[in-house]
Amino acid sequence: MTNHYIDLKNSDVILIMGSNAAEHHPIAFKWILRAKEQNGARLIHVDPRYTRTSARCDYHVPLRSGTDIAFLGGMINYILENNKYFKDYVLNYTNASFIVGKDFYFKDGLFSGYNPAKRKYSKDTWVLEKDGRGIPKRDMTLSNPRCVFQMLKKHFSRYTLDKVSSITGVSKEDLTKVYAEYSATGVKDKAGTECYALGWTHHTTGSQIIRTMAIIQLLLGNMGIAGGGVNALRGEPNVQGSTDHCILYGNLPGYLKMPVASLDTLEKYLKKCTPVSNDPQSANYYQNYPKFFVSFLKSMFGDKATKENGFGYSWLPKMDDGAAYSLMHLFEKMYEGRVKGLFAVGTDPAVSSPNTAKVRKALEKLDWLVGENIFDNETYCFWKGPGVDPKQVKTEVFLLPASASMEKEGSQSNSGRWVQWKYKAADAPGDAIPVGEITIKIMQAVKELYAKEGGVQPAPILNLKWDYTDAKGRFDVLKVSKQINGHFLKDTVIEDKDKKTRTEFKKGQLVPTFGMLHADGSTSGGNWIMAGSFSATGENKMTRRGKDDPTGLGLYPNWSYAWPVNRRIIYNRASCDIHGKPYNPKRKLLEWTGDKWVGDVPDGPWPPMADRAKGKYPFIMKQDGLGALFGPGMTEGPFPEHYEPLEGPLAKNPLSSQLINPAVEIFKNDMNKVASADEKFPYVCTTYSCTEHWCSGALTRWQLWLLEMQPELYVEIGDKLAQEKGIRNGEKVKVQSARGEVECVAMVTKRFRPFTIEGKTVHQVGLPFNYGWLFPKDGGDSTNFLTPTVGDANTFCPEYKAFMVNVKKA
Amino acid sequence: MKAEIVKLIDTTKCTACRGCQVACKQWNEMPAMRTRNRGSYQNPPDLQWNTWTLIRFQEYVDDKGAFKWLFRKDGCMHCTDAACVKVCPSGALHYSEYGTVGLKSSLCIGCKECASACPFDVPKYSHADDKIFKCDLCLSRIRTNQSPACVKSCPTGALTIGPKDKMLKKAYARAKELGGDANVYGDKFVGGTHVIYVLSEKPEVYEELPKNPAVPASIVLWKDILKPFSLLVAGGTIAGAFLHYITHGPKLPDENGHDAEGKGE
Amino acid sequence: MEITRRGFLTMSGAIGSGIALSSLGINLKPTRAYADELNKANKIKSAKQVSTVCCYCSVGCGLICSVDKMTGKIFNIEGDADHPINEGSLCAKGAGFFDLTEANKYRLKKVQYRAPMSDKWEEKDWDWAVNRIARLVKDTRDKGFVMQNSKGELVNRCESIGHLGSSNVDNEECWLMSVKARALGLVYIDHQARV
Amino acid sequence: MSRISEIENAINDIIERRPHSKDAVTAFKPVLLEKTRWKEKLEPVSPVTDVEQLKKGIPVIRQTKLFLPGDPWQEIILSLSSAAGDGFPEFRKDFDTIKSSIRKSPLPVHDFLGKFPESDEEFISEWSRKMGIRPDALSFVLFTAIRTVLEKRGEEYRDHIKAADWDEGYCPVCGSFPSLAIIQEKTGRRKLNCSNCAFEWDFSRVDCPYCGDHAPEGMDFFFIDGNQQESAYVCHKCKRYIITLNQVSDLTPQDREASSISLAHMDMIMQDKGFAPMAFCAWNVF
Repeated sequence: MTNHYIDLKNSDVILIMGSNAAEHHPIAFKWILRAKEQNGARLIHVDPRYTRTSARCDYHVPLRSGTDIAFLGGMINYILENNKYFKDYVLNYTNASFIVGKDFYFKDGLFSGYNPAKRKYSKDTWVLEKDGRGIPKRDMTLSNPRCVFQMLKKHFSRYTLDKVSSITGVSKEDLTKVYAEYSATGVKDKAGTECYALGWTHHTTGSQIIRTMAIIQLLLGNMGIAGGGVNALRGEPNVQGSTDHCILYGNLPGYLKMPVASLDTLEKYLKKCTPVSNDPQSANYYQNYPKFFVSFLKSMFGDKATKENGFGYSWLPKMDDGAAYSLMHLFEKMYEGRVKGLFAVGTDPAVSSPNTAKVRKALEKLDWLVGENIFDNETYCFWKGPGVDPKQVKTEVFLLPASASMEKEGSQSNSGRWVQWKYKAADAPGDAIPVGEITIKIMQAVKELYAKEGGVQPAPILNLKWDYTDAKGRFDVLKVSKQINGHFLKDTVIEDKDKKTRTEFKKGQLVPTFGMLHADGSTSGGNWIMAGSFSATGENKMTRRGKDDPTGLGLYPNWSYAWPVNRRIIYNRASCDIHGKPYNPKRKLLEWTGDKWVGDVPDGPWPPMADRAKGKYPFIMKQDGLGALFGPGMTEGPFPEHYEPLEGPLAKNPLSSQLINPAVEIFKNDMNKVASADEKFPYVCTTYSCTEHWCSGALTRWQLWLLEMQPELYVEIGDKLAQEKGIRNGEKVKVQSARGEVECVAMVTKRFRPFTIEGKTVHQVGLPFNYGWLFPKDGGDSTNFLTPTVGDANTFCPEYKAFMVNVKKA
Repeated sequence: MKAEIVKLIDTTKCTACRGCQVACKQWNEMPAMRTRNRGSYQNPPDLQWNTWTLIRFQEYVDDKGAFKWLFRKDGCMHCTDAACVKVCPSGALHYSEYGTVGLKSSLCIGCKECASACPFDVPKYSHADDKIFKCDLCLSRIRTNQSPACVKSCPTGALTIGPKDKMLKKAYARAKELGGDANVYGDKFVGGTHVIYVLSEKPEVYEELPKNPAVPASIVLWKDILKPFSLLVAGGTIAGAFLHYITHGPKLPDENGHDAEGKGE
Repeated sequence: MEITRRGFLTMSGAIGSGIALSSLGINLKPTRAYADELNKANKIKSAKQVSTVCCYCSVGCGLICSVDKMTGKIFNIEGDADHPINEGSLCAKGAGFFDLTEANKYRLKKVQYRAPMSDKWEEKDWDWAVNRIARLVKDTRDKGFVMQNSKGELVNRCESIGHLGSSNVDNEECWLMSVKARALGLVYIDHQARV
Repeated sequence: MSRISEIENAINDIIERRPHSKDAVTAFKPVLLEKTRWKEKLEPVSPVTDVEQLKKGIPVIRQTKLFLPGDPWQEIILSLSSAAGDGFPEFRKDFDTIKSSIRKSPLPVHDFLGKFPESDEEFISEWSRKMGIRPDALSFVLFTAIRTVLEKRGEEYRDHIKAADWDEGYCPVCGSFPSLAIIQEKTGRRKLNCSNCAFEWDFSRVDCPYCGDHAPEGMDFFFIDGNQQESAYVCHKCKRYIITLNQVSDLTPQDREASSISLAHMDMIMQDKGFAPMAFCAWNVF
């Protein structure tokens, strides 16, 4: 999240879209309700289905799954047409005034540079015009037709109320009501925020939905202020931490880019990854990229990483340029029999991955599978699943018992970036040990095998620093935590010319902030954003329990540690005008007192941007320091555009002739069937979780009091559709998609209502995805038998939220 | 007699997270049963011997056509004038010192009288134990100055408990603040209940919630009129016999033939 | 008994320091008897408080576990009142957090192994399992290792092993898995953040 | 139901639940009830404090005069003496003597307060000699009178202190240490109850009120199996304990002092284990 959970209380309007906060983030919803109690905040819930969140919000607006960009695009159009945007903020803090390169264009759903064969864009026309000194040209009057502001206005002028209503199924009155109420926060003293979750990420256009909201927040001046920002209410306890440490194919810990094959030397890699900005007022903080990357290599290979061998750069695996290795790609390759071994740690892909039938077929082709978890689940028992003959499955399966979270010490990051330390309350039952301990044991054994027998390319394995055990040979969590924070590898003196300070650090001492990491190999840093979680004297800031809150905004600066450098709200310099005076004195997040910032930890020490000599723009991580209305970083275009889901009810996209997201990868094999606008599968379907269960249910289905309240799989069907099909409430039904079928109980409800889409009535149904065949016995199997293998163009996050099904009596 | 305790259920703050259902079973160590999905979030479907509190889900469209999803926490209302206590022959159901209705399971003989008498259909019979069970407002917890398990677990403040007058004042203030059809339910019948609701809709809208519950007429007739009258009569008989003894000495057996049948009560 | 005073203390203990109940003629024998009875019946339990964080959604609510120091077992888990996010309250799943401890009989306790073509689990010990896994990892990596890609660029990739999980483990464990996977040359690395 | 009968109910309830403390609680009952009556009679006074000083940990008593010229010490001591007489028959004679002698010449309470704490024993021994009674009796009545007035004054400062987020282990009103902690059952929040003026303030569950030690894993505690409410939290650094009513709600009105007296057995158990109380009171000195 750009902000954090408690900050929700500071909002005046909270749009909950793509989330069901009351059911899945009840304590976050408590802060949302507190905003209503304390400052009369308006709570708006936009969701295909009426849920408990809708019951407690001011009003609920149903929309068809997969049309979020159309809905939000209409709001951008409304904001620009009615001049609701925050002029001072947009002019100074976004790239609205930049001039788009002359070769860039958008026509009939496609941006310039599209290669239909490869379904990829080449981005060389998505550039901004620069002056002689290499600094982007700017038209501060925002009148030049080629300036980003006017291009944005032209692009979204197509999202008229009629068009958006016809795509989303939302009445024009409801659209205007939401647009008017939310855009009212485009003023100095009002804050609007948005809460989203999987409702937005589970789409082929997921990243662009979130970007559309980011554009809205920039236009209304809601980014970087208390009670503003775009807040992801994420589902897993340490999804933030696991994303920060990047157990993800595309990144190394600290969101460093994974090297690709064409960058065969460290110099080439660093040159490609280190952005350059000639604008003196752009902090362009990623110019320090080499410090972070080299420090990471030193933390991985220790003293084996030397200047001569490029700090071990060659040992790292390289991805093929443009290739992707996400979960869906893994199961494609596994299904083709090219993956022999799998580690499945604390996860249940046999229920939670899309297209379950293909996933379970793929698992059968493994030679071995190592599972580490606290309960058994469908993945580890795939060999005795429904329709599987164990005698035909050759896979060796290991199920290693792991400690649960209260049975081990360590840190966990909530999605407000608070890294909190947990203590060990009790020993795990039986032989269970922490996953960290299992990882150390297995890698240690592999290292010993390679040391004894040699093997293919043993260097990275042998040179890996792996001494994270205590005297008794057990996993030492503090050693790892400090390695993540980073150390000085030799006596170092740090001088600060402005503050005229000179501090000395001894070899082996902890690095107090990532500003002090070096690119010459004299420092190690397992994850640069976590540098500073320990003080130079070794105090573990993650254990802090300070209750003071001087700003009164609920920042709690001395409670645990928030990366980066304990900053609680990101881009908080944007909460002040260019002279550093807070836009909203009533909610003062930050203020420039002439020589320093007071309040939250500022986004960098530099003075406000009005100081032409030393001042910096607020968005310090961006190359040009300003919020990106024009965002060339995205795969499918610098401006968001509505495309229909891979499998939708319409044969033609009402806005352009591009039916689906042109940059989405299509997986072709016999089990990846798709049936769009097909009368065999006439109803839009979405999936979600329920309050009593959590994610795949692999933890909660084993708890009988929770199971008693939600015992088995059900499908929620609108009462109009149920009448049409003669389905009675509580009756067993079959839900079928082009890929598979599930049997479940019909829940006839008024909370799903038919939509009128392009003049046609379209029904929508929905199922939870928390059930699996292993337990309870007849509680229903994975809903993902229905879902397609397709993912977001940027992140490959699967499209669980919109596909087509049929429903019939069992 | 201590200060009367009242539990307030503010249905307008409830998000049906059902933490109270789990907390009740955890504290009273009641086993979970294997349930089916009958087409509703509401599960188990009704109060039962091992389910003393239950969130009822109800989809409702008001007269102006607005859709609402109503959640109501069902369970014993702890009436001041309790039909179940009136009919309970063994004293298992009794008034506690806080005015609530306590239940001593050991004394229960499983006669199920209370189950048919209760205007709210709360007491539930268990075949295995041959006893009835119902919420006793965690009498054991209240006596050690703890709030009931459900109140402790409620994350949204929908459930609160305290002295009767304070909670009534709070309920009426909340109803006024909500406006519209919001009303307070429970203090107007059966002598006032020790569990009161703040409802967003009129009472008759809610399923399984009687419009004006009362102790069944038959019980009133039997328990409040006939029984005292019969005691009076019995008293009179004994007084008469005693008077006779004093004035006429002991009654000789053959004085009048119909002694053998004895008097019906 | 010496009273150490600290900082701004101006008033010593209440109701007169140095006055004992017994000196006021109060019979303390029943209290003493009760105390001794509790000791004899081993009713005095010693326990510790341990603060932890909930393992369900990402709000990061604080919890306090009360642990019996004799048996080492957790006997109560409640919301952490000092935690600024949840202020002591918990949602339905958080309140049921106790059911994830070893009080839940379905918790995995033993290393289990399924041999090829077998239809049941067998119990094994850690050493056997770790060595067997290490053997499989090495053989699979060596057999399927890709030094150069089709264009002849050095890639050091092991495409025949995948790594899934997890966002339900601690940061330190995530970093170890991330670094281990890269040292082995794995590229198929993902977890729940993707889904 | 009046405040007095509520408190009486609470005290009777405690005697019923903890029969082993019957003698001690019954002895104090008249004094506790008399104190409650006085707290209703004494007229409130408007609080005068500086939030900044409170934030720095300076208690109210160091900022302003808590005792006022108009305080009716004479009447308070007279009524407390007779109440004490009812409670402690062995000392009835002494308490009656106090009543008769101060009727002749009132006790100069203000001098006593001025000399406190340096020469409190001197004042007590001098005046108990003059009255020919045991010093314990005079000390008991005098401190109970002071506590009565302090308890009343403390109630006015409640909101002021809440605003200052007081996070010290000693009392924000009178600077004494707590003799009882209450862990609220709903939120798990810990409140400390002052041994000297019964003021209650929020305090972290993890730190030690006495020595401020921030044990990362929180304070250990002892409890009675089957009756987890009766517990005592201990600090291994300063070897102090604080009796704690664990997991209680304020459902029915309570008298904290009566509860403390009724938990004297916990004091005995903890002192046997080598811990010392954070504050010395009549009922925890054996």
